[in-house]
Amino acid sequence: MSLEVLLAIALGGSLVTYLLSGVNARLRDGFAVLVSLAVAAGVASLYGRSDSTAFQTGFLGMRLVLRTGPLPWLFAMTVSSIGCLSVIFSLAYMRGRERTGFYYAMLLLIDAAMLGVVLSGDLLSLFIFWEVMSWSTFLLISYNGGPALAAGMKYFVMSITGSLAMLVGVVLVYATAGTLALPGVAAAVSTASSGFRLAVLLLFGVAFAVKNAVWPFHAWLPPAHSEAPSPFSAVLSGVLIKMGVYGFLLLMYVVVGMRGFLSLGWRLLPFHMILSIIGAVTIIVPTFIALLQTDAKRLLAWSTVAQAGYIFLGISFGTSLGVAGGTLHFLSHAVFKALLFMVAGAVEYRTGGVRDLNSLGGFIKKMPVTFVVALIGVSGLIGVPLTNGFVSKWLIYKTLILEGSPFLAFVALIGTWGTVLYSYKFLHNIFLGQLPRQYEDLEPAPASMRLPMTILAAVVLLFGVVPGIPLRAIDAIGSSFGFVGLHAASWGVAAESGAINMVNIFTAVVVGLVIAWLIFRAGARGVRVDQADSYAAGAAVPPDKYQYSVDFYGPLRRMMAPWLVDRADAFFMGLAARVGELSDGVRRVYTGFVGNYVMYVVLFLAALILVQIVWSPW
Amino acid sequence: MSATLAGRLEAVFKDIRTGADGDARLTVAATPESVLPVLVFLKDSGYGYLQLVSCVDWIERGEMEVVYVLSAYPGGPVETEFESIVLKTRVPRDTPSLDTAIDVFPVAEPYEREIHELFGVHFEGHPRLVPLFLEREYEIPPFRKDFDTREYVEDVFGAVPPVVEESQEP
Amino acid sequence: MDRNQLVKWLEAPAKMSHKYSLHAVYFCTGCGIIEVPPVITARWDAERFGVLPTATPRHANLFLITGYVSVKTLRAIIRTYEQMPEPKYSVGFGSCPINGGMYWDSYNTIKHLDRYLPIDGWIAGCMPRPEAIFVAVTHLWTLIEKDMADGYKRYRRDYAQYRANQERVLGELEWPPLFAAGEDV
Amino acid sequence: MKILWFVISPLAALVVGIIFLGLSRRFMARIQWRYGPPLYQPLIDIMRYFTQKSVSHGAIFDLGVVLSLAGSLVVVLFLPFGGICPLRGSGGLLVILYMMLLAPLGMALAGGEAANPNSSIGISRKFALALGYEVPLLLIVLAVMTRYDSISICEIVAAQRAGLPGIATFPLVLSGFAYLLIMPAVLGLRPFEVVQAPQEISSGPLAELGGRYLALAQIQHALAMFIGISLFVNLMWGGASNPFVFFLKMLVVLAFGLTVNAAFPRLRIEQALRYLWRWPTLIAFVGLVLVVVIGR
Repeated sequence: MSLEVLLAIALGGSLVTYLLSGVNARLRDGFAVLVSLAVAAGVASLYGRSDSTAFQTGFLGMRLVLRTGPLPWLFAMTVSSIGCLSVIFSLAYMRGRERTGFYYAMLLLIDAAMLGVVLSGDLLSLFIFWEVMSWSTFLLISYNGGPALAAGMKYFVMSITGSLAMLVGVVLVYATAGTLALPGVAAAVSTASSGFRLAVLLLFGVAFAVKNAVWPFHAWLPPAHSEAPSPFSAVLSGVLIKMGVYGFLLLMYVVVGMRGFLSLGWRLLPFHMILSIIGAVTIIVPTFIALLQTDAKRLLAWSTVAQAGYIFLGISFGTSLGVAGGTLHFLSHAVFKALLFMVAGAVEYRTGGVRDLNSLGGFIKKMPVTFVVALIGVSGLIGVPLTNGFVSKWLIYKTLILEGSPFLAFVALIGTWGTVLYSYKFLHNIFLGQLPRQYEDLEPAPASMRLPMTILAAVVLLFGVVPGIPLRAIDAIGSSFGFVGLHAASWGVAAESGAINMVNIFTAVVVGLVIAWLIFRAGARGVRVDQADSYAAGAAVPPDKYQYSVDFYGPLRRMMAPWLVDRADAFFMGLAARVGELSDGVRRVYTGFVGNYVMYVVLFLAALILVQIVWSPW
Repeated sequence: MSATLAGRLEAVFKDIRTGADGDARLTVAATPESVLPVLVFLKDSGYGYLQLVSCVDWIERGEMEVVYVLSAYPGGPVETEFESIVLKTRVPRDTPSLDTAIDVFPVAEPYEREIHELFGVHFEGHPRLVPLFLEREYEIPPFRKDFDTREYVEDVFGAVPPVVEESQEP
Repeated sequence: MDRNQLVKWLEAPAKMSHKYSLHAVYFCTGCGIIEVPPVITARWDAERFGVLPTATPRHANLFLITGYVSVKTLRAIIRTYEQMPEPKYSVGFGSCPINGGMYWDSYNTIKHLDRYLPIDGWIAGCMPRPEAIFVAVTHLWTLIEKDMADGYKRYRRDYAQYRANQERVLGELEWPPLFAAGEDV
Repeated sequence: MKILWFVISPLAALVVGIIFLGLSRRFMARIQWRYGPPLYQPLIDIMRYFTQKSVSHGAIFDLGVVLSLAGSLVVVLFLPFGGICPLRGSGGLLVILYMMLLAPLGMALAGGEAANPNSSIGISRKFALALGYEVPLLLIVLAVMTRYDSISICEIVAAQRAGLPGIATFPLVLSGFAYLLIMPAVLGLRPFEVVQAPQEISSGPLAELGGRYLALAQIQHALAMFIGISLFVNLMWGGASNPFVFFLKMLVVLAFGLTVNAAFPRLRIEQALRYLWRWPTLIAFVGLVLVVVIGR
């Protein structure tokens, strides 16, 4: 399957879905799933090929090229598979809602646009698909209206500034390189002066930083993710954020080139180290803000900001292990974060829109499969051994420590412990504890929701136990950038470049579990009791009042609340307010009555005449 | 007009009798209707602390006597003559009813509930006259003199049969 | 005190471990609890014999019902006793649980505790001294040794009668019956 | 030899852990002018828990307790004990740091499923306290790793045994001192016993664990004690040539922990965090800076 046919199917599919929704809903749902499956299969068939075809010549006099290779393939595969799973998930989620035709069309359009971004071989098509992706995301974020519209507006404004910066970058590069095709651009930019390379990095960097929610530009993410419909926020948080990651990888190691990028900056503090520090800052504050959230999806949104910090830290660190770790963490985060958002969506679907962590609890009794899947997702997020999160974070820590920057490693490790705290709060407040009375007749999540979640959970465990599968693809990317290979075997990474031996860890954990299980079986069997038979100092358990989940980390909140002010958000909102006041000022002048304008013209002419009379400059 | 508290009290309220009980305590006997005004008067004259409210069952005279004990916070704004004041009032035993003192002294709420539960005195206007201590219902409130504890114990606790296996002899 | 006889440990480890690890629920049901602190601290040190106070009934196998049992406290005592894992032992402490003691004619106290809960041992005295507790512990050892401390078995076997007596005094209880009728021992 | 090690090390750690528990109870008793139980009292308690038939709140309740014990057992497999250094090529100290969050996570799952607010409060305190002492602990461990430029604990121990033990060398003496400051928190001893506070939250996460569940929790507690102390001895005191010397060194550290345990009342969780994030973190941070500066 060639690239332009693939893109044609994706884009055409979204259009046809919109038309079909008029005909009948079930046909549209089936067609949407079919399209996304076809796209995923098509991308899978591209593995290993690295050809490039011009799909449009003479667009404003330029050749628009599509190309594939190790880097684009990995991102395309993630985009299409998570897009497909989220379409399947939204079958049940969107059933009773209005404008579902628009929803499916937009979802498929966004997947197609992301595919376009990833496969585009020249900067112009990259920019075109980037714009398509931005505004379609805006439309889908503000799907629920009300606060979602405000969140969408904030996202849209920030992504526009990013796109403008990218546009300036494209024009700058075209002015110097004469061509926009990636190989030509790479040749021109990597040999250019360091100032020019820095300019290109900054211009494109702003656009990708907004998308990847790097520290100053993360303000749009929490409201956008929590207001968007859940299946879309799974895509938004799982893959759309990663377009920034793709952009950075492309920018740092293809356009600017590895040698050019790493040599930028001063001897003691190279530019890529500054980026790593920004990445580290992105880890700490959002993790502890996530700790105090009471809305499930907002907690996950802040967690996404923090994990994007890990990825950015890994990528910009510039060693083969670091880039591999960052890329693998992109993959693992895409998997378990999409999974966790789907879990939040399933809970929200069953409880009729309730996402408040203070009023849920005990859902394990009614939604056991969703709990197991959430547990796997959370252990992936934390990085418990035998999950993919562990392998990727381990690579990042390994490179941070071996390259001699223990402070970044300290920040990353503390981020992990913060992740443990807020992910347990997510798990405990929804699934564990006492089941409130109003949820006693809660049914488990529907089958069409459980299927994508179980697939994602299986992937979390599969990539955790056998990290060789993703590592081989990432190794190909690393060597395409010019890094030394990782010698990745199926069980992990070989000794010289950072020994991690999943087989040893796997057997150790299995031995530990077996010994513990045997000890457990040695004891007398316990009687199974329900939640009413719980120790309450001799009293019967009061219904609906025997759950500790409100203000779960109260002492921590009291300690840390003053430091957890999101200054970047405050800065942007302040800026918006200033602009608002400025435009009000202009409105006083620009009143809309024709009389005023005539008066302005006359006054201006009078002023000119006066100047001519007094000073006669001409 | 004598400056002593008793004098002022009798000047204002006609239907009360005051008497000294030692030099530190003043006893005041009032009618059920005048209890609240006296309480307000005493509170204004510095006795702002209602120590307790209790009840006495005068079964021979067929009356229930409700007793309010007031005292002043040491070092209070007004110089108080007595350490504490005992205010008594009598209500008929078969229909014991009295106005609640919660508006003047909110602290009286549990005491009045206790008296209602154990003596059966009804307090008009009390928000929550629900049982305070007792688990079970009693036809005659247990602290009344005509409540025969031994007979009650016999028929409630005596009737609980020992736990005996059918095969074992009792 | 046959704790150091290894032979007994090998023959009946379960019974020996129950004898020398008696963790008492630290639940002050009545006036007798004032005797427990001296028992578990330096003056008498019950920990020498493996007796420790615990916070929850789930950790305990000994239940010291100390002092008079008021009607309201009986509800909590029953609930706590039922939440203790089996095998469990209960000891009535002081004369009030035996036959009502000095509150024999009070409207508000339980007279014969063993009509509501199975009691394995009694300690007479109106607040017996700490030495009496140690004597009781030693007696409990012999009872456990001879398998006579079977209060929890009796509770399971005659639960219907116990439950009936409880409901007779306390009215309707907020938790369902612990065992279905006629549970096996 | 490796297979043998998989079986021996958990048993050895268990025996040492139980001896530590017995010792600490006797040590505390002697300080309070009491005789205290025999040394093997924790063993009797565990045997009694095993024979008791308690309650289970569901599959995750059982799985959580088993996972918690498995987490501690796995960490024990990675820790060198005296001369024996297991699982050399499998990730070293980083994996140990990661495995150490498996046990609290397992106990948290069991406690959460027990649907009892006492255990939920205990778990939120346990995680907050863990966050508290992880900040200085990570600084210390990173200092040691950077100082010996390796992430394998066996190499660190070997390097220390060749030269001076960690705490004696200049930059690491600060880290060692900070480690001693947070040792009671890592072991969960008195000033920081906020997690299983019997009086306040009826022994926290263990509120609903009886019978065999409590037995597993006690074994995990014994192993956690072993892990906390042996991590200190390995990182700061250069391990030991044979297990017996290692055991003696661990006894010294335990004695230090217990004296602190006997002398202090229990802090509130905010006070514990405020303490942990003030002096120990500052000293550990300075230690790390010095190691990085001098090491360069």
